[in-house]
Amino acid sequence: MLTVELTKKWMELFYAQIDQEKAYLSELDTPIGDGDHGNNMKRGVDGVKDSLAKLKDPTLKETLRTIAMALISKVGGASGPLYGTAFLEMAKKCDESQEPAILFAAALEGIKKRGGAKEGDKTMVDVWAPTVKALTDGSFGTEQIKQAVASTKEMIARKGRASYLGERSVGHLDPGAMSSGYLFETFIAAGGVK
Amino acid sequence: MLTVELTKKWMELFYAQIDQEKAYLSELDTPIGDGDHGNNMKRGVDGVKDSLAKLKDPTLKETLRTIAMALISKVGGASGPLYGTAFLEMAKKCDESQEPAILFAAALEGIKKRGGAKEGDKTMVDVWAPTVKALTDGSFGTEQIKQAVASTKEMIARKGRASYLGERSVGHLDPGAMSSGYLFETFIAAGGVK
Amino acid sequence: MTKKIGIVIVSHVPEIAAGIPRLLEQVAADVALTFAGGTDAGEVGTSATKIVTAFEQNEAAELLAFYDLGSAKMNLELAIEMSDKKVHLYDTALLEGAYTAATLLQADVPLTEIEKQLAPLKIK
Amino acid sequence: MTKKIGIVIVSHVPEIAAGIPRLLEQVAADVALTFAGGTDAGEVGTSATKIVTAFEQNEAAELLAFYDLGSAKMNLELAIEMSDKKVHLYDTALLEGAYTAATLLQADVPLTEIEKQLAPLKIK
Ligand SMILES: Nc1ncnc2c1ncn2[C@@H]1O[C@H](COP(=O)(O)OP(=O)(O)O)[C@@H](O)[C@H]1O
Ligand SMILES: Nc1ncnc2c1ncn2[C@@H]1O[C@H](COP(=O)(O)OP(=O)(O)O)[C@@H](O)[C@H]1O
Ligand SMILES: [Mg+2]
Ligand SMILES: [Mg+2]
Ligand SMILES: [Mg+2]
Ligand SMILES: [Mg+2]
Repeated sequence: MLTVELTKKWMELFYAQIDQEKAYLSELDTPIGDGDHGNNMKRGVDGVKDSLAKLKDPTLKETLRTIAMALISKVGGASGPLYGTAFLEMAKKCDESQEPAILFAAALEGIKKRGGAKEGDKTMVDVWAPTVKALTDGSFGTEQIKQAVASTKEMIARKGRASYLGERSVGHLDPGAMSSGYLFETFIAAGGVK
Repeated sequence: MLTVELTKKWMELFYAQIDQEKAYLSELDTPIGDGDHGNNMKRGVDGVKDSLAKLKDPTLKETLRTIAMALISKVGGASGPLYGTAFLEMAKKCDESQEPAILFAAALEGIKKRGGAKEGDKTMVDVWAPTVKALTDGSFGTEQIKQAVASTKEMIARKGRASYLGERSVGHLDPGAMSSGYLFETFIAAGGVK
Repeated sequence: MTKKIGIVIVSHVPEIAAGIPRLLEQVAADVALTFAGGTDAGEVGTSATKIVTAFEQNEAAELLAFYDLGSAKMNLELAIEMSDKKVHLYDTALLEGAYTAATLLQADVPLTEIEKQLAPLKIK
Repeated sequence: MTKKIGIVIVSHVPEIAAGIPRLLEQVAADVALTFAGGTDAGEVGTSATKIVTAFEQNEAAELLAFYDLGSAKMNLELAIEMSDKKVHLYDTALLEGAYTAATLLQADVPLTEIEKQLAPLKIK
């Protein structure tokens, strides 16, 4: 069950992870992108931290919306509207259910609609889609997430900046897949799913 | 026969004509262009005047080349490389012949090559082409020139900024046709063809 | 007499976003042109909030929007959801699409015809 | 390690010409990028002399040139005739063509393949 407490803890751990892996994320974004994914995500989680700190006794919906707006306004790159939409969709859904599987499924639909990417296009969708499925069939976990991230390495990019390179994008991990991997791993670390 | 004297006289009269009709040329360029043809041509003839004044006992070739370079570097709009190329081609040809019919024919080929316009595309070519022909068959003269300029009114623009308007360009005179009309009229006034 | 339909330019680079209206205003003196370029911090990127501001600053109630790269499109779509204005988004070449639209809006060409002329410029 | 092929951007507007390299350098740190924008007086327009200067300032001996409107193309062609550099001129969407070329040059994609990828962006 997603709660305000869990969400805050999750965002703290996600912040720490992005802060630690910032350079690595930008490095992944260099051969197949513009080399800014780490900086973009860092700006995003800085914004999330600041705006969550300002909330007094928020509801879960307010918390998720606040995260969304911070990511939308601070990230600057493609990942901003994508992660932002993901949290917006969770905020919309959370009155109905607080089940992670259901909330992340709504988020995934939002990401797909916003970016038009399908599974196999070498984007963050290739982490979100199998992870949402894993939450339903019980295979969700660190191993499963790492495998989803790794699967993007051999894919040909069809969306985003990497798509300009076509087949030459093969052999590189997708940076947004990696940051999405961090998002789910820190969700587990925060106690999201036992 | 084109001579240095005649060319200088011609350029003086062309200068005066552009100076006088500057506002009208820009006005013609407003509904079907960007409203700058008068200013562009004025900058061009200012440059021609200044650089011809600096020449000491030039040959015809030097004179024509100087005019070309002034137009190329000062006009700023499409008419700059077009008129510039016209005079460059005359400069190239003038060793071989100083016959206006032959020189203007070379200039016309240059304009067509530079801009890719054919007769009927509602450009300056629609004044240059019939005028070159008229110089050969003896029908050259003020009336013939005015008629060529007027013929652009009912044409559909296929080149230059006016071409974006397609059929809506009908009913407007082409500004570059008008300035080309001035060029040939002042050639007559300078004593170019008796 | 400002035209009923305006144009909004969205680019990752502030200079590009500001420069395109300079090109357009020459052929479209009566078309309202606004732009959003760069992140809120003025870096290379786009910002949904800046785009919403560009919508609101535009005098026209109906807008044609043009963008450079895919991530600008996503922020444009977010901005459209956040705004009350009627915005049409085009996947055309940024500069060439906007220039064509500006020329035709100035000449009072109806939107359906403008869209026909934009169709061959769709490259995204 | 600068790449053997560089890019030249030609636009009627100085801001656009200067802004596009900012977008490109993000994905093409090792590609030499130069530009010519506006007339010699800095007004909206193009200048063959400025374009020749942009060719010469470019570290690469072979250049891919992109432009905005038809009159820029004419001045580009004049500049090519005046210059010793090997210049390839593309009738593609300005920003999108240059961005594609920059990405591929950075990845050492051969010119023949780059040109294949530019073909669908030809809209002029
Ligand atoms: N259309 C899209 N759909 C889904 N994900 C996308 C799309 N475009 C880009 N991404 C994701 O965003 C990541 C890049 O994010 P970032 O570097 O912050 O943005 P930008 O590419 O604008 O610099 C990619 O690695 C990819 O995972
Ligand atoms: N491709 C072309 N071929 C021949 N003439 C052209 C072409 N493009 C434009 N012109 C001529 O140039 C004139 C416009 O010149 P000008 O206003 O100085 O340039 P711009 O359109 O760049 O502002 C047009 O009226 C037309 O006669
Ligand atoms: Mg990036
Ligand atoms: Mg970026
Ligand atoms: Mg003009
Ligand atoms: Mg002009």
